[in-house]
Amino acid sequence: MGSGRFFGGIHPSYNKGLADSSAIVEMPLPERLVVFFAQNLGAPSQPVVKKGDEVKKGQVIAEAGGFVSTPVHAPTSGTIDSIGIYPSPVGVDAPAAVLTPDGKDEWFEGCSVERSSEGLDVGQIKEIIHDNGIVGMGGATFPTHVKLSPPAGKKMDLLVINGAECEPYLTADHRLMVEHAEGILDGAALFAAVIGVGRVVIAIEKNKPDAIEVMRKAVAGRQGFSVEAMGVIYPQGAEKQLIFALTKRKVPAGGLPMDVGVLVHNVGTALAAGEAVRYNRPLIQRVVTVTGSGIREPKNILARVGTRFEDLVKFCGGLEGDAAKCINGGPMMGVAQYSLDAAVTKGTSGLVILRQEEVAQFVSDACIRCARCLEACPMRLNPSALSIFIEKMRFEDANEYNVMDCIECGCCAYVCPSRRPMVHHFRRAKAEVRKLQRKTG
Amino acid sequence: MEDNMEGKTPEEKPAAGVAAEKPAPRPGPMPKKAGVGPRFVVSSSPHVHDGRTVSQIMRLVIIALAPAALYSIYIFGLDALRVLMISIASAMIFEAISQKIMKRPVALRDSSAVLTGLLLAMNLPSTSPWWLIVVGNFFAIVIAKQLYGGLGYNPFNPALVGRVVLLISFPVHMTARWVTASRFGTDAVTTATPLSRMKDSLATLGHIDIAFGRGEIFDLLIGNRAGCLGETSIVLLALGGLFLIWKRVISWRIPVMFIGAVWAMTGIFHLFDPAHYADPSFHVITGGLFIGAIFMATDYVTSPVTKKGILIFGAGCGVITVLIRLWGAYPEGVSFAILLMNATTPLIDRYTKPRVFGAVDTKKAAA
Amino acid sequence: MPKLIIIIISAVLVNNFVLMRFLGICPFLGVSKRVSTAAGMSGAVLFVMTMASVVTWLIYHYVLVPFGLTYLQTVSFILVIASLVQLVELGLQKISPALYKALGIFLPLITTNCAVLGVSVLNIQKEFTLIETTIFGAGAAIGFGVAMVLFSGLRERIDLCDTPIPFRGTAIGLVTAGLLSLAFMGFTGLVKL
Amino acid sequence: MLTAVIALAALALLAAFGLAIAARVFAVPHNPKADEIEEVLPGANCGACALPGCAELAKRIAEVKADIDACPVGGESVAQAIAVIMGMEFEGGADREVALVLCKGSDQVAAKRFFYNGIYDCNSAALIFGGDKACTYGCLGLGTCAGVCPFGAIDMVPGGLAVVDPEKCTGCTKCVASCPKGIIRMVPASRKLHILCSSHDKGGVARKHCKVACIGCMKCVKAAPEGAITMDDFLAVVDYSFEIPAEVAAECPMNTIVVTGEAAGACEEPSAAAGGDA
Repeated sequence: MGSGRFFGGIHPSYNKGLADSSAIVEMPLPERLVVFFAQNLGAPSQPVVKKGDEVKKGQVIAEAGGFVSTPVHAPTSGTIDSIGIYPSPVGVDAPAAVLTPDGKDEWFEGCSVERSSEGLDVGQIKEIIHDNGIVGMGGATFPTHVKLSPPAGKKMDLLVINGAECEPYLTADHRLMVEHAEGILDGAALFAAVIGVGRVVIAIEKNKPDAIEVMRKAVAGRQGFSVEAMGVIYPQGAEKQLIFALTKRKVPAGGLPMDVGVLVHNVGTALAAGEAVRYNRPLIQRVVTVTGSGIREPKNILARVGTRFEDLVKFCGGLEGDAAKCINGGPMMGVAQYSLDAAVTKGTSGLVILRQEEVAQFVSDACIRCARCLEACPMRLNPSALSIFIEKMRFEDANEYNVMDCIECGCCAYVCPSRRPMVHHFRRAKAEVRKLQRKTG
Repeated sequence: MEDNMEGKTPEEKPAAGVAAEKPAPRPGPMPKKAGVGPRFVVSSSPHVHDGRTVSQIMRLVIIALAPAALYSIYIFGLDALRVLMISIASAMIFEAISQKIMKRPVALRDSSAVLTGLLLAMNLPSTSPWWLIVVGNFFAIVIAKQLYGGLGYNPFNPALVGRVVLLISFPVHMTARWVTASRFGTDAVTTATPLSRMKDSLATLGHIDIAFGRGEIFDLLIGNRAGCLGETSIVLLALGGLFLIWKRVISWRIPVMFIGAVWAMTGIFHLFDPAHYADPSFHVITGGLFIGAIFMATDYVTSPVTKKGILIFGAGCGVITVLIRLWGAYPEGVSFAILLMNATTPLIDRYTKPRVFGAVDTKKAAA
Repeated sequence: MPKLIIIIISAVLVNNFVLMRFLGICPFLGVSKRVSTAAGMSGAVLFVMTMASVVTWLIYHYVLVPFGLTYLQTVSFILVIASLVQLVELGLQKISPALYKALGIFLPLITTNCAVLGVSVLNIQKEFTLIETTIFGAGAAIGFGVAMVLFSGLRERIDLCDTPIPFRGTAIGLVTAGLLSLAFMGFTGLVKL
Repeated sequence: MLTAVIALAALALLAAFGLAIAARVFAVPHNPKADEIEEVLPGANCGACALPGCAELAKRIAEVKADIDACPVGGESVAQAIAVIMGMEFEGGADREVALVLCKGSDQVAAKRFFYNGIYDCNSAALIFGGDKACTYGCLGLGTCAGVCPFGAIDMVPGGLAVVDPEKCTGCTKCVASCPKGIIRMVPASRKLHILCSSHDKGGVARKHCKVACIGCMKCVKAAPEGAITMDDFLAVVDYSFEIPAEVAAECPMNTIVVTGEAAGACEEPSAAAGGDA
């Protein structure tokens, strides 16, 4: 176990050295915070505050909009200045509340009080995780309580805590593992108890030896826990690939990890969930790696949800002259931003600023069929044929060539010598195929 | 009905996204000038790239071919240099002219035309008159490549199309005027290539009559024999191939399958009837097998993309080569074999679609 | 037996009806836009060609020759082929309406497909026996099918190409057909028949 | 001679007999009217009738499952011809409708938010923050509608803006469905005055994004006949059931209103830097 490999994958230049040795620093409260109401995958949360409202730190400002949804909490105490549409870091413009901190940073009553998790039953734990707005913090922001509620009949036997962090540049999870090993393991133990599995694996890529060492020491006393050092290859952290590399189980196309009895959670999620249960502390801050050659002083920052990228950049010494691209998340799967007005959400694992010469520029030359993308694709698709079909608007053909199984990891575009915008093509095709499927029912 | 729709859209109205019809390169790369317009460039992920470009790949192939090309000048003298120069120059001129006429950006910098010209020259005898080379390059660049839309779209290997057109249209120039090694043009001797000598002896004597001792093997390996410019030096071609495999430009699959299939098939026949079928090693190191297997069959554009498909492609090339060499009218079958397999590439790709990760289970679930 | 193998190789590769003898070009260009229709057409031609070979051979040897009517060869052969094509058309319309639609006018046009008449006449010219005739007819049809399917695969790919507008469609198709037959020239002399 | 005739006749008879049997065995019901109707249909297979292709529509019409004027592309003349085939009366149809792109903001006048680097296609571009234009309602100008138009009726003017040629437009509505911004609208061909903007932004914002945006000043509303132009969320919208005098266009301070036939969609200020004020 552990030495397994998945198909395809690439070896990008990781550039993790920029920030992987700088300890997490807490950022002072900025002058204003922009808190998006929709911060999870699934149904958007419904705002419950209006302009002029006074809120306390940890107070709910948006309630869950359904089962697959979580509440959003105020990141500090202050006044709701306005509610409007802001550029959300995930690639759309979305409604958000602008919060002006009053500087007191007072907790809402009942929040952040230490208590014992003894005696809580599974339902109560899930409720606490839901109420504190815990979502997957690797970037997908899928509500954690949903992941912990498998449909009846699904038997799980393994919990994987994903510390692979295969995205280049990002070091948030790395620092978290080095500095908060115990907290992560507490959270993991909680998850294991909720879904009733005895085996917990912490999967870490080998390029983080200090994290592996710290975690190995931390799991020493815990029953059923182990640390696996994974090969350094992108996308090692993608759920399906990680599970295959660990267990040789193949998650069926279109299926979920639970179909093969595995549950995967990010290290950040584990830590947040553990704290939520132990202290009743809502998810209002997270570690964000602000890095890249376009930033003066790369840092790992503990930032409030709602911190504008502008403030993060300022805290890190500002932009270098020819910074050309600002990415929410890592450079492989992150979303390029057009403005620093966007703000940290629960899924913001990093802010990568790249200089002009590092930025991949797509030019859409003809595919020369070199087949490098076929070798790189971890889902074993034929990106070459797919992109040609999509270029000619032949979405049915693209569907036949399984475009819906694309995980948008970006390996194909990374290796394409013609600089074709592969992932962009596939996202387009997925939208079209979904439209077609809806039409035909 | 479907046919109708398929046919009409592309013919009458170019689909959106076709490079040629862009009014201006608006959403292209970010301008170099700073401070004009918006600050950030926004695109879909991923935002980094491994840096390899098409022209880089082409240059690597040219570098890999260079030793064999230089060696051909050493063997065949300045005549070889003349052939090389004319071929490369005419390829580039044809490329530039046709791209101008088609109102496309002239993309000589991607070096693909240079490579085509070089490959075609390597496939010509050193005695080729200049017009032969120009005609060959016209077919290679204009007919086989640019008419289809240029690099990336040609279904047949351009250099091979050029060679085969010449072979069929001007057989005398292409097959009868061989000279052997002359070391810079001194005492050139007109002889036949080893493969055509074999074929002739089979026809006249009823059995093959080729000497195959250690000396001959050595001569064949270093290219001390009659043949096209680039096909003679097996050692240098093989080194070029290893260089390309090491640089991860080509995979080992096509050359190994191609040469392996030739060796295996001729070997079987040799075992049964050595009087009529030559030694497999003779077949492997004569003719254009190495340059074909390493530099022509591995052409990205005209070979399959799937792993399984590549294996089939390589083996198919080998089998057809042997068919033509042993029983066909032409002494050498490598070019025809590759062209024929080029034609099967779309079908091979279609029927060797890789199975998606985890696909087995979906089929079960759907059933 | 070896002669039968030689006949097949000759008909499929060396003297491929489409690419070497240039017979049956009309459906070759007309219904080769998709591999599926090309394969369907090849099936129809396989049926018509084999049946026509057999029936015309029988008619020639048992009707025309005994009655001294060999000058009626062409007329009677066309009659047979036309009826066979009608039969295929009727059958196909019932069995696979989609394919019937896709083939369109090219299905009845098999009648005037010189490949079918060509194979019948060649059978007589080359003085084949009935078995050889059957094999040659089927072989010729397989050769036609091989060319069709290869060509349709190429055309599907060319469809996705950035061909200059004046060359889109049939023009580039003809260029491709030319290059394909160039490649088939390699089989010259493979067998002598 | 006689033998020849007899032999051929016998052969033909035999074949005819065989075919007669086959015709019985493989009989398929067939409506000859459908073929005739398919002949008169335009044959573009554009799908404007919401059926997969002209042949399908022809079949439906022949079976009286679709109206004789169900083809919006063919218009009156085709409906007339079909009426003859079906032996029905055709009493003329509604006014011909043509597509109109409700945006005037080419790169010369509309600001950009960022450098878009990606696929040259509007639907793809719209996936990323809804496109690079500062105005989120504006034409992205990458020509997707021009690409889908089966009749070549849409031109892309330099600077990235789609303009429909009403003469060539047949009203098939393919472009309407293809536009990710939904700013192509079908309007009666006889109407000449149009408001070429789709922005629901407030006046100030709209003005900042685009020099020819509707800022919701209501001047046109007041100048036009009662109810002919209405305000919808800071955007003036034309009700095409009214005839609006051409003078109303002069009221617009932003030059948003055009009267077709008078250089619609042309850009007056090509010197203005694009995207400078984002």
